[in-house]
Order: sequence, then C-alpha cells, then structure tokens
Amino acid sequence: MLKSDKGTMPKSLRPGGGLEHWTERHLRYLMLAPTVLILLALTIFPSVYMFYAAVHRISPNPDLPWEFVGIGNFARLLTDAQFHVALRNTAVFTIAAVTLEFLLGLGLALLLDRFIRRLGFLKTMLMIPMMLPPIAVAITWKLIYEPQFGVLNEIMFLLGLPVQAWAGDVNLAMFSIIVADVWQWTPFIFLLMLAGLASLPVEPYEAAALDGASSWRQFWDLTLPFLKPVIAIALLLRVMDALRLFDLVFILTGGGPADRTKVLSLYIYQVAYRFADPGYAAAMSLFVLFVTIVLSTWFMKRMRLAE
Amino acid sequence: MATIRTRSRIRELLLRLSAYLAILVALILTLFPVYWIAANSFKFDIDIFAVPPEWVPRNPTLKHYDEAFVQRPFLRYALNSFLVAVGTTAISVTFGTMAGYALARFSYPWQWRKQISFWILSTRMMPPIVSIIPLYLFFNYFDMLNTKSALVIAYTAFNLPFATWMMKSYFQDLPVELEEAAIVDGDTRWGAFLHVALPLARPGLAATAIFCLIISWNEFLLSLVITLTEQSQTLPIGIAGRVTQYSTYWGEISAAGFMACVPIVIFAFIVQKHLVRGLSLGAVKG
Amino acid sequence: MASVRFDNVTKKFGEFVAVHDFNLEIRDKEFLVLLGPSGCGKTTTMRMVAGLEEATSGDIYINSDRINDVLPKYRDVAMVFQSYALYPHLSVEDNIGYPLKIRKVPPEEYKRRINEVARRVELDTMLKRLPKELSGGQRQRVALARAIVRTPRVFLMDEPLSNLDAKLRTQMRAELKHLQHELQVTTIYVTHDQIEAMTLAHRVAVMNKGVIEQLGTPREIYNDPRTLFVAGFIGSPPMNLIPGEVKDGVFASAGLRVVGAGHVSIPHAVLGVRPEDVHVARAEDPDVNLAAPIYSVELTGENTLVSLQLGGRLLTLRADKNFAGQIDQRIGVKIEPDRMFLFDAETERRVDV
Amino acid sequence: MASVRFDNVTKKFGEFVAVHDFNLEIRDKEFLVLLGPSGCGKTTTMRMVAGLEEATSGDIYINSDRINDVLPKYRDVAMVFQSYALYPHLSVEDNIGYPLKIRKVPPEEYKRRINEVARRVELDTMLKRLPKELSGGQRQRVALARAIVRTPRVFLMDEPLSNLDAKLRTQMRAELKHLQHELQVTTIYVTHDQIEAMTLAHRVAVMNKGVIEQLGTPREIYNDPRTLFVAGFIGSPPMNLIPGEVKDGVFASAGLRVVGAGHVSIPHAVLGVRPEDVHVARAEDPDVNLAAPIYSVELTGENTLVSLQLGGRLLTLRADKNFAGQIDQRIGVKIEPDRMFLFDAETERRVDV
Amino acid sequence: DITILVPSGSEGDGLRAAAADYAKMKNTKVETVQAPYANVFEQGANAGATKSGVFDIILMDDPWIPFFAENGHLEDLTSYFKGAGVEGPDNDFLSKSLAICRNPYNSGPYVCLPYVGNAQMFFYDAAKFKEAGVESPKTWDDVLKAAKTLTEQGGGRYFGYVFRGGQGNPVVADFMPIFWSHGADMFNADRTKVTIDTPEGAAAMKVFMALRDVSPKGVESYNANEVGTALAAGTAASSINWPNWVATFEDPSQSKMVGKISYSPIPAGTKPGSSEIGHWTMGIMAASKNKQEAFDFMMWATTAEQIKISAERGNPPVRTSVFTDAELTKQEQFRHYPVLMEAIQASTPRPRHPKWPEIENAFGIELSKAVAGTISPEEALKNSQAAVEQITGLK
Ligand SMILES: Nc1ncnc2c1ncn2[C@@H]1O[C@H](COP(=O)(O)OP(=O)(O)OP(=O)(O)O)[C@@H](O)[C@H]1O
Ligand SMILES: Nc1ncnc2c1ncn2[C@@H]1O[C@H](COP(=O)(O)OP(=O)(O)OP(=O)(O)O)[C@@H](O)[C@H]1O
Ligand SMILES: [Mg+2]
Ligand SMILES: [Mg+2]
Repeated sequence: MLKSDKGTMPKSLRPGGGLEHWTERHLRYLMLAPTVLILLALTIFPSVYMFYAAVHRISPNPDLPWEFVGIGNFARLLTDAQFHVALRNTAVFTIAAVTLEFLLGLGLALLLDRFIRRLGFLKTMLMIPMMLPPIAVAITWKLIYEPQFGVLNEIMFLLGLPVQAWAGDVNLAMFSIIVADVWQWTPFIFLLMLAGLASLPVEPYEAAALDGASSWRQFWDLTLPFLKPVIAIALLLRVMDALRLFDLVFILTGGGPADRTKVLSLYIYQVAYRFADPGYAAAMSLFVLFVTIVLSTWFMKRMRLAE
Repeated sequence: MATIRTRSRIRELLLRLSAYLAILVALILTLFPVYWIAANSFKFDIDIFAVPPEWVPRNPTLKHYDEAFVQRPFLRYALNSFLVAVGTTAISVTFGTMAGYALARFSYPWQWRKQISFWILSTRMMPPIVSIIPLYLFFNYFDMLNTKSALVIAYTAFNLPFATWMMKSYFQDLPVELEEAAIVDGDTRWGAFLHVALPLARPGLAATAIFCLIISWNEFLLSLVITLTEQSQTLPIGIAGRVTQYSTYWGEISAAGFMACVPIVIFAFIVQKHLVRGLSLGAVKG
Repeated sequence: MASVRFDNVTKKFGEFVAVHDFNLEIRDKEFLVLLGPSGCGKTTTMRMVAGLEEATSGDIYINSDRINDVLPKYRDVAMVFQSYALYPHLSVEDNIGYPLKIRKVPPEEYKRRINEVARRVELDTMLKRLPKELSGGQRQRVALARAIVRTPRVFLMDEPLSNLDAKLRTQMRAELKHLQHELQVTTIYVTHDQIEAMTLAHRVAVMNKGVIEQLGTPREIYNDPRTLFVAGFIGSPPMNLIPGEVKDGVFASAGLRVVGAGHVSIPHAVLGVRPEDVHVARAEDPDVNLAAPIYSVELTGENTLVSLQLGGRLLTLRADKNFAGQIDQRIGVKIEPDRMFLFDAETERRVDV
Repeated sequence: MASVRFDNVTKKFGEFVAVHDFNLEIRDKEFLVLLGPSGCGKTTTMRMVAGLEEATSGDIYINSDRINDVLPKYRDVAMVFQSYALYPHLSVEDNIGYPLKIRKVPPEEYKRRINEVARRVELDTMLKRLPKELSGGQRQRVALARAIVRTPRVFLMDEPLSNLDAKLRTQMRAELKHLQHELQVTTIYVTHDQIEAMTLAHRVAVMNKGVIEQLGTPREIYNDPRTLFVAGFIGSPPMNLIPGEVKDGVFASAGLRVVGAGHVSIPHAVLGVRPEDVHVARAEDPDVNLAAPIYSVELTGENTLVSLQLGGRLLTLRADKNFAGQIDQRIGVKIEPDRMFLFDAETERRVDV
Repeated sequence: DITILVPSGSEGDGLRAAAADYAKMKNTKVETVQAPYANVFEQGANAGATKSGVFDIILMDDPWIPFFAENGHLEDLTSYFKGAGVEGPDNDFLSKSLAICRNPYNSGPYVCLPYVGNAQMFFYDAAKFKEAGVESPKTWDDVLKAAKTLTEQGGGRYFGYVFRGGQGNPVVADFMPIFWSHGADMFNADRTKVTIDTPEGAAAMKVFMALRDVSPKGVESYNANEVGTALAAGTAASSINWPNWVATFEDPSQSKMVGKISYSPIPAGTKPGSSEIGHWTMGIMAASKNKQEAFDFMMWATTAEQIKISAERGNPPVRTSVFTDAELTKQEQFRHYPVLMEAIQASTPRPRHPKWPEIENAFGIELSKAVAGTISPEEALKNSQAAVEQITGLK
C-alpha cells in the first residue's frame, strides 16, 4: 500500500528559510555568476587597455611616455589606403566564406539527418577538417595549391583543365583562401546543425505532411524556424571568426599577391607588431569591434534572437 | 485520382542514390586533404614533391614521426595541449551550460537578460591581436607566464561566451513543461536543470564540448605569447616552429598535424552518438 | 493535513486577466472539482497552487502558511499535467519513479511502489517503454501514476482521465476515489466529465472567466444552480433555457405555459428545465404544457434525446431508450413544476419561488 | 468522394502487434467511429491511413487506389492529432491557415476562411496568440480548426473534443455533424465519449487488441452486442455481467434467477443486463428477480446509480435522480427479460435466445 | 641563470645545443625559449615593451637590430667589453658581420654579437646552364639568357629561374640583390633622400621583370622554401637562396639534385653583385637581470671554437678562421664556404632604419603588384618611392 511520505515533508514553510531556499531563489544569479565574473575579470583589463591605447601614440620604447593623440588614430582610418583594401578584402572573404559554409554545412547536415541516421562515424569523419590545427591546415593547403608540385594542379592536369597558380594568382588567391577556409569550417556549421536537427520535435512534421507540405515546404516552414536560434548563433560565430582570419593568409599568401588577400587581422597584426604602432592597431581593432557589434545587433534584431 | 503521386520505389531509390552520391563527394572532398597530410607524413621529403604526385607513399617511412615525436618534444606539446584543452572545455562547458540555461529560462530585473546575453557574446568579438599585450601584462603581473593555467584561463575567456550562447539556443528549443513537471515532483529548479533539461540538451552539449575542445587544442596566437618553453607550449606552436626562415619541414608538420587530430577524432567518436537524433519530444502535448 | 486558500488572487498574462480576484478555501481532505468552460482559468489556478505561476496579486495559503514565496519543492503537491509533460528520455518506470528518486526512496521500496502504482493504472507490462512508444491514453496514465506514486499534501489533477476509454475511466475514477479516501489527501481536480465531477467531488466550484460562479456540493450545483451560467453549463445535454415572462406565478412564452411558480412576476424571465424532467405525453392529453412535432431523435445509448421545436429554439427531453416516436410526429410534453427553475434574464440569477 | 479500405493490414512495432490482420471498409461519405480501450490500436490505424506509419503487411486503399506507398501529402487527408501537434512557432491564425498557405489560397479567401473556422471553434479572439499562450482546450480547438479549414477527401479525428467542457463539446459535436453532412467528407473518428459515438456515427467499429470485435450502427452496437467484450465496453456505467448457468431457459446464479431465455442451456453462461434495464421494485414484491440491500448510491446528475451486492460482485442499476433509497436498505429489482443478453463464457460470444 | 629567446629553426637548435654544453661546463643554467621564426620578433618586442625581463638574450635576425636598439630594448655592450678587458670583438669575425652588430650600422656601439653568418648566394644547375650555352653565370644577363632558353624548352614543367615573389619580405629579399647590383639603393648615402625611382632602379626592375617572365606561374606566393624545393626537386635551374639549402640539396632524402647544384656569389648587373646579408645575432635585453652572465655566455658562444661547433651543427660561421678551416672545407657539405664568405664580404645589409618593417611592407606590396602584373614596373617604382618617402618623412 502507498505509504505516507510524511517523513520528507518540510518542517517549515516559512519562506526564506535555509540555504537551499536562498540558493533556489537566487538561482538565476548563481547560474550566471561564474560566467559573468570570469568574463568580467578577463575582459575588463584588455578592454580598458584597448580604449586607452587607441587614443595614444605608443612608442615601442618603454621609457618614452604615451603621447595622447585624441581621435588622431581614428582619423587615420579614413585616409589609410591599406586599411581600406584590408577592409574590402575582409568583407569579401567573410561574406563568401560564411555563406558557402552555411549552405554546405546545413545541406550536408540535412542530407545525413534524412538519409543516414546510423553510421555515426560518417558524421565524425566529415568533421575531421576542423579538428586539425589551423596552422597544419594552412600548410597542407599550401602544399595542395603549390603550382608546380601541388596535387590540385595534377588533378587539373589529369582532367584536362588548365593548371593555375592558385594562391599565387592575383585573381584566384582570395578564392583559394576561401576554399581552404570553407574546407576547414564547414564542419563547424555541419556539427551545430546536426545537433540542432537531433533535437527537433517530430509531431509538427507529421502535421505538416498531412497539411500537404512538401519536404521543401517543411524545410522552410518548420526546420528553418526551429533551427533559427542555432543558425543565428552559428553564423554570428563564424562571422566573428572570419573577421579575424589570420593563419591561412599568413601562411598561404602573406597578404599578396598585389594585396589581394590582405585582410584586417593581418594588417592589424603588422601594424601592431611589425610597425610597432599598437595605438593605431587598437584604434583599428576598436573599429572592427564596433562594426562587429553593430552588425550582430542588427542581425539579432532581425532574427529576434535576444528573446 | 490525378492528384495522387506515389512514393515510387524508383524515385525514392534515385533520391537516395543521389543523396549518397552527394555525401560521398563531400566525404572525398573532406577527407582527401586529410589523407594527403597522412600520406605526406609517411613520405621522404623528396617524394612529397614528386611530379606527378605520389598518390600512395612508394617508400613509406616513419622518419618524420621519429623526428617529431622522438627527436623533438611533440609528445610533450601534445600532453600540454591535452591538459589545456580538457581543462578549458570542462570549465567552459560547465559554466557556459549553466549560464546558457539561466539566460534561456529566467527573467532578470530591468530586462537585463538581453543586455547580459549580448555583453557575453560581445566579449568574444574582441580582436585577439590587440588583447594579447594586455593579457601578456596581466599574466606577467600574476607571474603566470609560461604556465598551462594561464592558457586555460585565456581560452576560457573566449570559449565561455561560445558555450553560453550555444547552450542558450539549445535550451530555448526545449519545452519548459518538462522542467515544471520535475519541479512539482519535488525537484529544485537546479535539480530539474540537472535531471531533465541537461539530458535533453545532450546533442547540443556534445557539439559544444567537441567545439571547445577543438578550439583550445588548436589555438595558436595566445599560446604563442603566453607560453615560452616546452613545459607549457602546445602543439600548434610546435608545428609553427617547423616553418623556419629558410624552409618548411613538411613531413614533420604532416606527421604532427595528423597525429594532432587523432585525440579529438577519438573524442568525437565517443560523443557522436549523442549527436544522432534520439528522443522525440512527442511526450509533451501541444 | 492541508487546506488550500485563495485570498483575492488575481493572475494576469500581460493585459489578459486569466484569474480574477479569486477567493476559495479548499478544506483539508476535501476533493474539490473545478468545472468551467475552456479557457476560464482552471489550469492557471492549479499552476498557482503548484508554484509554477506567480499570482499577480493576492495570497495563497496552504494551511496557515502563505505560500506565494515558497518554492514548489516545499509545497509538496503532486500534479497531473493536462499536457502530460512526461520526460521523453526516461522509460515509463523512470518517469513514474522520478518523484521517488528525488526523495531518495530506498531501492526495494522504490521498485515496490512503482510496480504497485503501475498495476493500478494498468501499465505494468510496459514499464520499459519510452513515452513515444505509448498510446495517448497510456501516456496519460503514466502522468497519473507519476502523481499518485507518492503521498503529497495536495493533489492537483488537470483532466487526468480525458484520454481514457469509458471503461478504464470508470475504473480509474474508482481508483482515485479509493485513493483519496484512503490517503486523505486534499485534491483539486479539473474535469469536463460530469459523472466524474458528480461522483468524485465533495464540492464543485464552477468557474467562468476567471471567477467562481457557484461553489457547492455536486447535488447543489446540479439541483440548485444559482445562476443562469451554472444552470446552462452543468448537465449533458444541458438544461433547456426558454426565455419568456412570468406573471403571477405563470410562465408564458410562445407555445409554452407552465403554472407553479408561486406568485412571483418577472418581466424578462428564463425558464430552465432539465431534459430528464420533461416527460412525454400524448399530444391529446389536456394537461400537457406543450404539444409539438418531433424535430429530432437521437439515441445516446441509455436514453433517447428527443427535441421539439419551440419558438425559434429547441426543447430537448430525455426519453426512454425504447422511445419509438418518429420525426414530425406530434407529441405532448409535461414539465415537472417542482423541477423547473426561473431566472431573471437581467441579473442572470435564479429567482426563488 | 472517397472510401477507405483495409485489407489484412497488420502493424507491428518491433515484436509488438498493434494492429492485427485488420479488415474494414469505410464507405464514401460515411462517418465511422473507432471505439476501443486505451492502447488497442485506434491511433495507429488512423496514422496508417494518413501515411504516418507504414503497414507492416496488407493493403490500404482510398477508393480503388492502393495508397501504401503514396506520400502523406498526396493522400489529401486532414487529421486532428490526439496530441494536437500544433506548430509552436506559429500563431493560432497561422496554425489554422497553414494548409491553406500550402495550397496557395488567395489572401482574401484565406482570411475569410480562417475567420470563419475560428468563429466556429470560438477562437476568433485569440488569433494572434502562440500555442503556448493557450489553455488545453483552446489548443485542441486550434488542432480541430486546422483540420476543418479545408475540405480533404478523408477526415481523421483522434479524440478531437476530449479536452473540452461538456457544453462546448455538445456545440462542437453539432458543428462536426453539420460539417460532415454539408461537406460529405468520409470521416474516421476516435472518441471515448459514448454520446459522441452514438450521435455522430453512421457506423461504429469496436476494436480490441488490434482487431475489430464488432462493426455496426450505434444502435446495433448498443442493443445487439455480439461479444462479451463489446457488451462490457459500451455503456456507462457498463452492462452488468453476471456469471451463472442457463438450464432450459432459466438463468441462475447465487441469489439471482431470471426466466425467459427460450429453451437454451449453457453450462457456463454470463448474463448481461444494462443498468437502465434493471428496475427498482419493493423487496416484498413476489416477482422480483433479486432482493438485496443497497450497497452504494451515486448521483450522476440526471440519474442515480444504485448498486446491490450480488454474490461477490455488484449489480448496478440506473434509477431516477429522485431515488431516495438509503444504503443498506433492502430493495428488490426486476430485470426486463427481453433486454437481457446471454453469453457463452467459453467462446465469449452471444447466444441468441 | 639565463634565458635565451631563439627561433625554432636550425639557428635556435644550434644555440640550444651550445647552451646545454655551456650549462654542463659552467655553473650557469641556460634555458632556451623557442618561438616559431615568424614570431620571435613579437616575443622580443613584447618583452622589450613591457620590460618583463623574461629573456636575457635574444637571437635576432639582423634587420631587427635597429628596431630593438633604437627602442631601448638592447643593452649597449661597450661597457661589458671594457669589463672583459677588450676593445670589442676580435677581428677574426668577418667585418661585414661585425658591421651589422653596431647601431647605427658600422659606426655605433656594439649591441649584439654575430652568431650565424648568412648571406644570399646564387644557386644554379651548372649542367643545365651549360646546355643553355652559359658556362658559369657572371651577370644577370647570363642568367636571363640561360633561363629563357631553359624555360622555353621546359614546356611549362621546367623553368630557368625561380624566385620568392610572396608579398612582403620574400619579394623584397629577392629583389634587393638585383637592385643593388644595378647600382641602385633605397636611400642616398647620407640617408636624406629616397632613391628608389631612379634610372638604376628602373634598370633593376627591368631585369627583375624579365626574370619573372621566365619563372614559374605562382611565384607570387613563393617563399624561400618553395624556391629551394623547386631546385631540390629539379624543376628549376637557378635562384637566389640562403646557404642553409646547401645541406638539403646534398641530402638524397630531400633532393634529387645531389651534387648537381653549383653556388656562386650574386651575379653582377651594371655593378658588381651584392647579396643581402641575413645574420643571426645575439643581444642582451635591457630589462635583463643577469646581464653579466648573459654577456659571458655570448662571448663564450661566439669563440672560434664554439662557432666551429655551431658550423658543424649546420649554421654558417661568422669567423674567417672557421670559414677557412681546412678540416671543414674539405667536407662536401661545407664546400660552399669560400663562396659564402665571398658573398658575405660583398653583401649589403637591408637599409638600416627603425621603420624597416613598414618600409619593407610598402615596398613589398608594390613589388608584388608589379610581379602580379596589376601595375606596371614604372608605377611600382613610383609608388614605392612615394610610400617610402611618406613612411620615413624624407622628401
Ligand atoms: N512507437 C511505438 N513503439 C512501440 N509500441 C507502440 C508505439 N506506438 C504505439 N505503440 C503501442 O501500440 C498500441 C496501440 O497504440 P495506439 O496509439 O494505436 O493506441 P490507441 O488505441 O490510440 O490508444 P489511446 O486510446 O490510449 O490513444 C499501444 O499499446 C501502444 O503502446
Ligand atoms: N502564457 C499565457 N499567455 C497568455 N495567455 C495565457 C497564457 N496561459 C494561459 N493563457 C490564457 O489564460 C486563460 C486561462 O487559461 P487556462 O489554461 O487556465 O484555462 P483552462 O481553464 O485550463 O482551460 P482548458 O479547459 O481549455 O484547459 C486562457 O484564456 C488562456 O488563453
Ligand atoms: Mg486547462
Ligand atoms: Mg490514441
């Protein structure tokens, strides 16, 4: 027979009693606290430093004082042709690479989710590119693109297509960087989409099938809306990472040929370290940060993501 | 009925075949460069540049593995990478999941939720290049340069926002009724999170963990500045070191790079079953 | 022992008022049924007791403790959700056992209780299944089992039997009645099944648009409805409500005349009479209240529902299942005068005669 | 126009047989109600028609077309899911309008139809809400509205009214009846509400453990049950089933004797009689079939259910709501001989007398 | 105890090994911190700018010297030499090697000591060149002539010349020798004027473009490694490169051309050829806390004895005595030493300017554009002139 649970009954119902009660009441803060505190601790100093640096001319000589230049560093952004080139290249790269990665990653995830439910190892295999160290990836692609010995040109040759200089060709260099990036990071989108698809409810799909929706409609009307939060965050992260693309360019082209692949982070890196002008680099970074924040705010508004 | 179109076996078969074909192509494109790294790691340097290329190593050699793992401290680098990656992932996923849940479920005074969410995300937008000097100063000040803990801390700074947001978006998709049921059943909110929300968010959790692991395993720029000696240097630094002023040690890099992905691939294999669609949420109505 | 009290409780969703200035005391060991139209706030009321919604204003008490700020966990209530809310990742067994696990019930006890409860709800053969492998009724029974596996201070049951077949429902109803009697647990119960409400409840609260229209024993609610709403809401098929005029104790409307309302006069009145209190008579019988052709005949099993046209509306009566009248055949009806109700159409309240 | 036919259809989930060698033809324009205990395979049967489950073996036809391999979207059926299956991210309006949007109905027509349907199910004031902001009954009505907003070849309705209050249910029942009559759409309907089954159905199929026990008009099912299962399943409270022996037309069991079963003899027999066919008499009356003290009295509203102890079991009868007997008071009962059924306890089938 | 920052290439490995020897010998623990070549500069600059003192010694590429010295990151060695009772480094060091270690060039105080002696050499496949009718190339015209023939015969798979065309340091490094050998220079002698866009510059540019035309497609992304590989794999006949490649060319596991590659100093243009110097030098960080120990180690590590050991470990020496050490030069792998010494002696340092990285970057961009053909050579010179003028503020 059912025995009474009286033993587990609370002695008191008085609100506010006990540590557990306090914990539960403040859970919303407690669960957030570690993250907020860690991030605060780790970002406050760099942020302040960056803002402070951006309005100074900083000599690499530690004995010289920082010279306050106000918005001078920002004003330079307007006239710095190299910065403009880098900005344009970064935009091209980011748009092309992220778009491709998104389409391919989502498509692949859908294909696998629909046609190959088992065979989990296949999914893992498709994720391998992003597991390789980016530096090794960059070097490998350099080897593949290598015009004389590279395997890509050999394949072109076997297919009877004209061989190309790839990363060394003015017109193909950016394309080559994009391909390598897409190769490495499509799995990222793929992974997130796969996880998103894995937790979709089934019933709305059944209802939609009966309502007469084709697979295509179901995709538009159900899958995309369901995946929206994950898609949005995946895109945001990819865009942020694309904006800081470095390794591939550094290894594959060094920004060339003819400045065609000079991207912002490469230029900022050069300014900060090679040209020893951290103040200007900070100003550029702030600009990038500003653009990123504006873009992502806009994007989240559009996706109604904040809620 | 003219409107009836059948689930024709042939059509289904064709569809299936073309899907398999597409997946196969994707698989080949994905794996070929990986294979190429692997193949090159077993070739003598001269064969890496053979024209036409050697599709399969003709004279396979373990020379580069010997160079990397016996003559050079790549094992040590790998161990460092491993410790740092595991530490970072554990911290980021733990705290990030908690924060993600909080942001997905709770409301905060003055509509803070939006602001906090965004602020957390924005910390990841900071271009790393300029935060290097302050971080360097920071760790120098605390005398933590050249330690693995410094790396863990630094990596946490940009994995945590990622984990938080990923988990937030996965939790948002879960129906809240299930947690409510748990709460009425006598669980605390925390217990409901642990026992109900977390298991249901497993695919997201797995994806997030894999990704945090990868990022911290492979991170380069921060590691470069914070670590100095092989006591704390990580794999990517070791690999980058094989690109010297005069030449690039392709074979060694291939060997190290190939071996570098092995632990993560293994981890991914272990957790991949969580990525497979398992539970339908059909048990909640409406 | 536990009583539950609502003191001026209001719950708003944004601008929408779901529960409005609600006052109700559910006594210790009482079985209270909440009845009311869809969307009137029954579930919301329950969720406030469980602590899943916060009252916008007002106080809720269990015994003498104000629980507005008490954690759900400490309220010690068990709830059957209208939407089941089963844990999709747990088997039937683990779903049912979840509240016990939380309470760290020892393993043998745990097994024993689960088996016992599963037998009660006839799920003992499917303990290992996942919710998605169950039929609708089976899921509902899991939800029920999860609530009754332990002995809380208050049971909250939101239409716990709605997806069960009549037979199983009768059986479960008996189980619940038995259980409540045995455990003496205060229970708040939502149902749309009149028989459940009538047979289980100590008292019934009829809600409408977030307020209580009438609170009383089932018999009172059925036999003594205080308002037009309650009269029309309880009973299936519902009470016949015929607008007309009462003059000095005589109700008159197009084609219908009933004597026996004492000496009252109501200019805008509504006469209410339940289908089973209208009797078939021969059309020629001189003391019929109404004679009219049959408009429809419906067999419900036990009875036959017969409708006659009366003015622009229908008068329904419950006849024997062997009733043999044909559509359009003219019959007479007699209304039992002491079984009819009169309402003032303006105030919508009953007028005692 | 559309008829639906099952030819030897079997559905297994792993080892478990949910539907077993099922044969049924639902005629064009017919309203067929599926009745059966929880878990007997009703939903599964419907899902096979919809194309959401594949039959393990056998064929399903719509008209003369075998549809086993037809994609759900080409079957042109509309379904109300037992679990609602609303689109959580769409407003009520968009949920209802989804099938129209797919069919590219022009905007004005679209608006018009949604408004009309929403009015029918009384949701016109909440078109902008999301499902999670609705009560259980409101959600169910959205599911219903989504199905009836278009005119498919077949309606599949899985307990579409189970979460509605009695009044609304009566109203919706009338709507559905009207709709089916007007649109002439073949309908398969699951319900546990006997009145729904009785009043809506052209024919009722009573299922048990994946097979059809009896198929017939509501009246046949109720008044002419072919098996013990059907007899026991239909009716609320269910038929009294009393085991005993029939010798030369006389049924005898501990304390009960009924004459009038022709001249049959059945060694192991079960006597079935519905509560409303047992009448109260004075205990002293010489021709009572049984005299016993009252065990329980339950008011259900319209009637009073009275139970007497008979051997180890209860005999329930339906008395007038004014019945005034007290527990333990001794009363007599009379059974209408031409309203009783005899079953062979071994074959569980009825024995005609 | 001292800490040394080294690149993780052969130079670093050499110094690391030496440090280990030193630690065994003396009672000083020497720790080496390795950074990838491309990042040693940042590490040093970070340490210098934050005065962190994590390193005592830094092994620098010579073009970095002005930056480190003029920003106060490097210790002036004069007083330490005094303390050791010497004027400065002995004159067994090659004079060009010593010249770069002073800041300003060849005139200021010593801020570092040379450790690895590198300068570009001209590598070519003598047999192929002979086939093309050039016995031993003395001038760029010779090179061009042979290369043209070889490329034409190569059918797109073999090339007469190959160079580093990657934007930035690589393309500049391979242009400068040609630039110098045509009598051009970036600045005038007293460094008051930028002299890129001059007739000499134009002449050099013309040769450079002609060489580009006979080089393989894709040199626009080449660095030292690709160029070396092209020679080792036998797909190109000649190039400028660093002497470290000698060992590679002679290693059968890395080269198909064992024994077939010849070396010479940089060919002449209108003026004698001059190679770019690329020394690795050791300096003491200003923030170091163990400066004397550091200096002692440096002195020890650059003794003739140690430099020889270093040479045996694969790093070119900086001392005449080691270059001419018969024990070494008779070995096959060191047979280029005479040529290399000659090249160093004829070398030119990259223009010594604390803003050299910025100058190199700007110049590199224009050269890359010219090589890629997006602008004409004339424009490249003009733009470079303007850009460098702007960076240096010379007009
Ligand atoms: N996916 C599944 N896996 C295993 N068994 C299942 C699955 N789906 C349904 N069943 C079983 O099949 C039987 C028939 O299920 P079905 O849903 O058709 O019942 P039903 O008649 O609709 O019952 P209810 O009235 O309770 O909704 C049930 O016993 C159920 O447990
Ligand atoms: N989250 C919400 N936001 C806005 N309105 C809500 C929300 N939840 C419920 N409501 C509204 O509050 C009212 C009361 O809802 P409740 O669920 O209590 O109804 P109910 O009496 O349980 O009805 P039913 O019998 O249909 O389940 C309904 O009209 C519903 O639409
Ligand atoms: Mg409700
Ligand atoms: Mg069902």
